[in-house]
Amino acid sequence: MKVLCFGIARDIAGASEIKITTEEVQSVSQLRRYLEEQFPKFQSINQYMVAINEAYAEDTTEIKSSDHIAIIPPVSGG
Amino acid sequence: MKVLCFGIARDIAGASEIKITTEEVQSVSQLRRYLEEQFPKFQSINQYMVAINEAYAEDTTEIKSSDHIAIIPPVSGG
Amino acid sequence: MDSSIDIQILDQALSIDQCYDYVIHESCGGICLFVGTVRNHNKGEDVKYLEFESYKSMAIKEIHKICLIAKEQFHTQSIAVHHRLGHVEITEKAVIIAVSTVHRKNAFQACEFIIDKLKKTVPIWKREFLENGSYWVNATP
Amino acid sequence: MDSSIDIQILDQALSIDQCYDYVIHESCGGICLFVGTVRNHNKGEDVKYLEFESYKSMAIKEIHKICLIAKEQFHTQSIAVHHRLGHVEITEKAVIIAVSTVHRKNAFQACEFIIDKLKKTVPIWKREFLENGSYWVNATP
Repeated sequence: MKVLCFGIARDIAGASEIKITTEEVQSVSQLRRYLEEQFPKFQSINQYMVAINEAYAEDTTEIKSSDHIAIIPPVSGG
Repeated sequence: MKVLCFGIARDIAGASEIKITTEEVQSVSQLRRYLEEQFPKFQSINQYMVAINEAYAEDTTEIKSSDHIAIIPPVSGG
Repeated sequence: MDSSIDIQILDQALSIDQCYDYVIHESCGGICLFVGTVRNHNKGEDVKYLEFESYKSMAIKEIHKICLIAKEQFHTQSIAVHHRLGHVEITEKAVIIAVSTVHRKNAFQACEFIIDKLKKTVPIWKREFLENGSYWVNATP
Repeated sequence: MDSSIDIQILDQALSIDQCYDYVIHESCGGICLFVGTVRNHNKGEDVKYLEFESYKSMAIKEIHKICLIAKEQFHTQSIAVHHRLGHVEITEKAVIIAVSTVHRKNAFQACEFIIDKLKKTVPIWKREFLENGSYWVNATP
């Protein structure tokens, strides 16, 4: 499972894409837990969102390994 | 006394400037009465304003023969 | 005239760039522009073209009054108002209003305030030319 | 994508003319443009320049969603939204939004609606470079 990281999430993860191999991540909330364990700094930033296949997902949304997944920290365009 | 005429007022007066020689016109309301007698079509247009020295005047405003006077029919810029 | 306000009433085509360049400022995060263009229809009639005339010296004073109120009320940095005169074709620009502010909400409010007031009080007149004849807009009941 | 909506996320300087030319239409009397520019200060700090990055494919989809709501709600004729990426200097354009409508009030409302929503939901991130270091705007408490 690949996860795109943008903005401060890229700085925290140290890469624009991270690979997750564990079977434990099957929902957005499980992804959040995984990220916050691997990279504790995710707990100190403002609320981030998760996008599945280029749309915002809920915490309960299930994740398949074929999905396009991205960490969306607070946006600041415009 | 010279009076500038714009838009439909110019069409009605038949000129962009009219000269008023009578002593009777000493206020805006007297000017209105004069215009509506000389050019009855002024009664059939929408409410027009009178400007004295490039500012909107009240009906009670006095007019001196040295003033810059203009008929301001309903505006439609923009 | 206030040095942060640029008012022009022009016989030639209006330039958005010129208005934009006037108002752009390093302290400002937002610029709102309104461009009034000539529509091909009005009140169910096909419009061929327009002609604008103005009482130019008074029009500039009246626009200036409006801009001073906008500056006070919406904390504008700079304002440009350019209005076209003479023969204007469909889709050509009749008026451009550009406003810069530190915060964008004020830019929208000031720009809309200025165009609303301009249409009510500034001595500029529009004659619409239709298929059969022409008339002064707003002049008759 | 809706044929009356033009969305671009670009590495080079944005063009007001290009946005204006996209939305101009003979049936429309009003065009509202918003231009977001880079300010030299934010929260009391001097800003040197910015860098924008985006999740481009998703950003285009999110902007498109916003434009479809604006079209429905404010009866827009055409909408252009161009957003800058990469290194952007003070006074350069970060975003341009252009909206044409038959009646001007809708153009103002649609334009403001789009920039307000864009700043809340579109995956684009701004890093501000100050005298001493840089930070991602909105990222930390």
